[in-house]
Amino acid sequence: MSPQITPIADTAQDLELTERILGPDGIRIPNPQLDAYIDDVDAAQLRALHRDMVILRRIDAEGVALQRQGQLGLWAPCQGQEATQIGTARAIAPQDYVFPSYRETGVIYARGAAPGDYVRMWRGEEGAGHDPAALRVAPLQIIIGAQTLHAVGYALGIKHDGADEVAVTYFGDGATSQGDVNEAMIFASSYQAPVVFVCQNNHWAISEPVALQSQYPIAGRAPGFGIPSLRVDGNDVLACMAAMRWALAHARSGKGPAYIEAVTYRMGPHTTADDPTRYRDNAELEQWRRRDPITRLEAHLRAADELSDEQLAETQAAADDVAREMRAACLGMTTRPPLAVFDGVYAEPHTGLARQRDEYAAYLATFDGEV
Amino acid sequence: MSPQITPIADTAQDLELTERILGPDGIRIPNPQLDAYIDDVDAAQLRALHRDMVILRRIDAEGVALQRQGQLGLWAPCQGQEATQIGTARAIAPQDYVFPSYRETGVIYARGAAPGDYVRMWRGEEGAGHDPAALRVAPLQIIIGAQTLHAVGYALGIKHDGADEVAVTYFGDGATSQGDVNEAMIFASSYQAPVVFVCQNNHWAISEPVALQSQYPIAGRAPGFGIPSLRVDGNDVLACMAAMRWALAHARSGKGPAYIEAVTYRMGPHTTADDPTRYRDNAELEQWRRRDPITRLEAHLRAADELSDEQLAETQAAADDVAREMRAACLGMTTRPPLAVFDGVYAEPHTGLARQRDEYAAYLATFDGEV
Amino acid sequence: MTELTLGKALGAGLRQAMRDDDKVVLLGEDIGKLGGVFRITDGLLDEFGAKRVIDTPLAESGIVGTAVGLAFRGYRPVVEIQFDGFVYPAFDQIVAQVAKLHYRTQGRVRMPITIRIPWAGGIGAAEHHSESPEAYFVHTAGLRVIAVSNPEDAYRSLRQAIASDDPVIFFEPKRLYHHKGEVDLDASLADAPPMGLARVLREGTDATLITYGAMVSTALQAADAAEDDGISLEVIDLRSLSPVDYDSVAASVRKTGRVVVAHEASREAGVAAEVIASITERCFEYLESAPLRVTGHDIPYPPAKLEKYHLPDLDRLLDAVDRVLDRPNSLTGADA
Amino acid sequence: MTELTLGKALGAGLRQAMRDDDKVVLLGEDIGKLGGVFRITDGLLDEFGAKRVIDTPLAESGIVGTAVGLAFRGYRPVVEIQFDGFVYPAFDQIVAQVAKLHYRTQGRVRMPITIRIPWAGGIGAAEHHSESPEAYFVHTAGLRVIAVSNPEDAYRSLRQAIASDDPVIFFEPKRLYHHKGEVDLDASLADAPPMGLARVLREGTDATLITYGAMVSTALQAADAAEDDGISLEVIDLRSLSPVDYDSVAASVRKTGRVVVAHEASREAGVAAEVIASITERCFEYLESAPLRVTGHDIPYPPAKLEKYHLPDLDRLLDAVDRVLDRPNSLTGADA
Ligand SMILES: Cc1ncc(C[n+]2csc(CCOP(=O)(O)OP(=O)(O)O)c2C)c(N)n1
Ligand SMILES: Cc1ncc(C[n+]2csc(CCOP(=O)(O)OP(=O)(O)O)c2C)c(N)n1
Ligand SMILES: [Mg+2]
Ligand SMILES: [Mg+2]
Repeated sequence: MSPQITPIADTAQDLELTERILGPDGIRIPNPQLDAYIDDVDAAQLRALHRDMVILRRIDAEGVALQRQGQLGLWAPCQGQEATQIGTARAIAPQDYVFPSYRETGVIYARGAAPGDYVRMWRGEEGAGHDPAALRVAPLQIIIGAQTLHAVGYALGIKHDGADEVAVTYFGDGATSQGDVNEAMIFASSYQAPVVFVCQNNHWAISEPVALQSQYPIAGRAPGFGIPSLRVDGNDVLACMAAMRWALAHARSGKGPAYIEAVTYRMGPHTTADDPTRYRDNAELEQWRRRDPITRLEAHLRAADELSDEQLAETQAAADDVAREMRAACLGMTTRPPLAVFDGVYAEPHTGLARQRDEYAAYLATFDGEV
Repeated sequence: MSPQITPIADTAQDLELTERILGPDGIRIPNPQLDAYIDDVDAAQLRALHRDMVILRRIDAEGVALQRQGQLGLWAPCQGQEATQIGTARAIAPQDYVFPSYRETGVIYARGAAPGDYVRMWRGEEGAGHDPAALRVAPLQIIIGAQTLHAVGYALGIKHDGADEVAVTYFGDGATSQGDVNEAMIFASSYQAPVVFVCQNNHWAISEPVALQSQYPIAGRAPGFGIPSLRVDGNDVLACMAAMRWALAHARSGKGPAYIEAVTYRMGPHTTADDPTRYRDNAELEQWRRRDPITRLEAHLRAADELSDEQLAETQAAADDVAREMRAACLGMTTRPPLAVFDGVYAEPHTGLARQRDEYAAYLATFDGEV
Repeated sequence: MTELTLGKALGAGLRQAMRDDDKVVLLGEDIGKLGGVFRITDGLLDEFGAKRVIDTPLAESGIVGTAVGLAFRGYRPVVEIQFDGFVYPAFDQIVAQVAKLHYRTQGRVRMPITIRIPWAGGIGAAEHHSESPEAYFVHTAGLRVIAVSNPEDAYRSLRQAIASDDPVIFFEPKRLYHHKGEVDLDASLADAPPMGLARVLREGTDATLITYGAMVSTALQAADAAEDDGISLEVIDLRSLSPVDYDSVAASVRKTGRVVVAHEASREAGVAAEVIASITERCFEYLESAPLRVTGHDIPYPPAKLEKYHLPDLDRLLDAVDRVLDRPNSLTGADA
Repeated sequence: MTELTLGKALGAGLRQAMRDDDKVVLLGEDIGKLGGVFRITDGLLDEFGAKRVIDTPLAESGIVGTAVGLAFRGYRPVVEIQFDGFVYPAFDQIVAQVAKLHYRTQGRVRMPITIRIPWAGGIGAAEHHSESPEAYFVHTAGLRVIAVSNPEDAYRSLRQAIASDDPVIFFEPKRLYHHKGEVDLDASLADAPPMGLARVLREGTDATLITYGAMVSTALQAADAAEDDGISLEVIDLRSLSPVDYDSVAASVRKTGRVVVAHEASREAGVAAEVIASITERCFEYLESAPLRVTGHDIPYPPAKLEKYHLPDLDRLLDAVDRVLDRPNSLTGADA
């Protein structure tokens, strides 16, 4: 049995290449595929993207600080992933609807989150930190991958409504192993639903390196399901935006789903409960620090003389303001009263729960000296 | 946004081609990829394959008949899929272990099933029709796709034991939509486990055409997970055997999983409870009748003057014998006594169930006039 | 009134719900051209088209997850799970998403999803085709659970379930699909009794027999048989398994003082345990004997040839009635 | 005897089981280098290597399905589910495969799989990290269900669960992971009491308080507090939730005649319902008042800031004790 079999496709495809527009040094690289998608992005817009990323990093740092100070139960930092989140989220139209995971602070920021929205869930006040209808963003999802199917269902609704909208879902590299995420690709492809999958490959799923989920580029899976995909440098905000514009345009034009893998890195711990020194090398971290998405765009703007010290200082001040508002909103939160545990379980009256609530109210009343 | 994006891989790859060795007319087609895998197959072996397929078809017909006569609760016919099942199963080594679905009558036949094994489960006598250890075949699986993960776990055990064995799993085109089947590819790839996936694409999942599960060739999914795959003509027993030998050799040599999609057709109903005229065209059926796997091999053997009328008659007689034995085994089965419902729930004593059993025994005893 | 089988009544309920509200969409395996393996959705594809009668890829988690997304968009999805034993792959989406999203969002996101499940045994089916998983959903806060036992109920409750803004797990006793009964197809939902109410099907004074689904008719037969023995049984069809209508149940128990709760599902932490614990809490001083359970054994559903030794039948019900009435029974022996 | 936290005792139990039998392998997310998010498997990768301490891709159905395949091959897999709320994606593999394969094959294929679940609330966690899903598994025939409450129990029961030829769902109260207790690391399993036995932790005469897991210590505190009031409570730690050791439970109830069953899980069709229904069946004539449940409400687990209004605490236990003893309580008012 000697002959070399040529399987259907070579698994070790030439996928190591990620699409790029800005090199790590901030120098622009021509990209014939993507350039046209961002040819309208001028210096002012680049500064706006930069500002977004700086503010996001500040929000993230504030979240960590609030957690360390006991104000939040937990925080899932997104430091390092600013370009992915801002670049893609800024491409999404207002009428689109987003189904994110727990790490998408930058996405709810870009969708117009109020200061308290970032912390309400992590503080343990409510199940969802923001009003989904207001932001057109579903609650941050904790069950890995579950939201990808919701996005597909929503997109099917869009298609049947004939609306000019797209559903977008975010998930991690680890999530790609879940059955749900694969079923989501299958349903999306089968229904040619207008949904964009955004996989943030930040190299880690808690302590597990991405190679445990996939030894091949994740974006290479989508085509097998009939979904075109791009693999982009997730620390290049322009590439992320361009790729997302491509994907959204694809979905919006009725051609069905599209898939983006943004290759980035989680600079912080998985959450504030995690200790990444137990499982990863400092050298790896240092390597990625040199690919910092904010520094990269700064270098680009500085080289073009489009970012002054004053502008930088103003941006930092704006970021501090947002952080201050976030902290104030957090510290100012009041916890709902005990009987609120019964609120919102059902949309309609429920005899069983009404009785439990009454009994619990009677029990609580004993502490008031009332009977 | 005008430029043509070239996604990572073209979804409409050149996958429509299925690998073939025998054309529909039985004429041998040179296949540089696969020929070497069957260069040892002489006329005697071809006749053996033919005989297997004829016997399998006869077993299948007997199953349908027994069901129609009220002897079985249900039967899942495999008519049309004989080449896929015999071709692949005859390539599997005795020490390998198979995890099949409910339709793999041909696989348990090839693994040496006793006459009663075909019907014991369908008759409702036992949960599994055969002894798994005796055939090295897991019980026929009814939960779609669940068995694929079991095969991966078994294969991981093989790898850790350093054994010269492969785990094989069979599943349908519909099954490819299940999360479990996708997770199985992921786990198999991650652990480089010696497992062969055999998807019998028989074009239908009950009433759903394969296009609802996948508008692209199913074999095209595996490479995205790092698993080499082949798409073969599932009505060409030689191609099936050759592809399976390739896949088994790949897995056995430590290179990890391999995947085969055998494109075939379910000629009968989904099960004896199904009425396929409600959802599919007679024309489609007729088209596939012309691709019959047994006729094809017969044509090949006849053209080479390697199959005489006497041989054909002898084969048919052998098939009738097997059917007779199967019927006799079926009719001769006795149902276990009532208290057997409690047997085998647990491997070790269980106080709760022991009490239920005692109470039920006391209850049954009231019908004996005993107390 | 029209005479319909339970299966046809369900189909009529779906049709009416789809006519009443164009946000109602159906999802499931083989529900389109085939009309479902039980033909419940027969004809609906023709009437409403493929945008509203949606054949899905073969993946239950995918189906329910897609329904959740449609609910986010304001649709009212009705999911068909092909058989009871195939709901488990969707368990995570049901328990962690469908049941919790309304609570998670403090009521901002509604999940008016109905999950129909052809249910339970007694039809000689293969493994996984005779499961009684209702207790899993009863134990899951955020869901409502309905089990129907006759065509009229089926028609009304299914429409109510679909109209409800809460998620409903809807159990259809598949062995009754061909049973017939009178249905008022023009009945308006506005006049109907609320979905959560139990129903006293037969009044009696000596003991209360509580059940639901296909066992309701067994219970009625038991009441007939008991009557011949001079025993008067009250029979209650729970209809809603979550919440249980304990007002009706307690009223009956206060009258009879003796209770048998029956179901096909296995016993440990099943619905009967819940009903008995609640009855005991509410009616302890009225109880004259220990409430008893008649259930499937705590075994996986057995092979078809043995299922009759698993499913509670008339005789097992009567034996339990004898026990709660302190009459001779299987445990005391004939001459106790 | 060695003083260990419950978490360390579990780790020691795993280590001992792996030394005793080289077919024992661990599977789970982050159990290798990280030692699990709770560090239960800390050090095991170093001692036993990557073939026996297997980090898995992020997919619970995949993990349990892979364990099933390993069991087919004669291994004894121990699965770690990272948090209670993440077991649901594996529900189908657990309920339809792990629980049923032994029965399906008339005992020919064994499933000696242990599924460890860090469990329940009280740690201020985010959604899905505080679930009490035990009733789902108690209701599933073919499984055994264990819940531990202290280091000594944890060490012994985990080894017993792994050594058992039946599948065991093993609940670890995560809020007790850091609680300390004496453990005899050299104790042999041969001398240990069987895995299924309950334990009377404190003898008493007025009422029996039955619970398991983290609530055992609340129950003991309640017994202390009640004693100050002149009430003598018997406290039982069930330890095995399926099967329940009803001989021990019934012996206590026959003595006290009054019962409170408590757990964090929600109430409808929960474990307390099962225990009360069984007690009523077995001990009806001994009962002096209705057995009561003190449980989490029938709501999804609430946000962390509200969890204290969901979890049964000392005062709720005492209020229920007052109720079963017909003393003034929250429902009668102070002057009843
Ligand atoms: C179903 C489920 N299983 C396990 C977990 C625990 N868990 C939370 S985050 C995480 C890793 C996720 O990794 P990835 O998808 O790469 O996302 P990232 O955290 O890197 O953004 C795990 C295992 C979970 N939340 N849900
Ligand atoms: C989890 C689950 N869902 C649904 C079913 C019902 N069902 C049985 S066979 C089948 C179609 C399977 O199609 P395919 O995988 O193509 O296999 P084939 O029957 O064609 O061999 C379905 C939906 C099932 N058995 N298990
Ligand atoms: Mg990640
Ligand atoms: Mg098929």
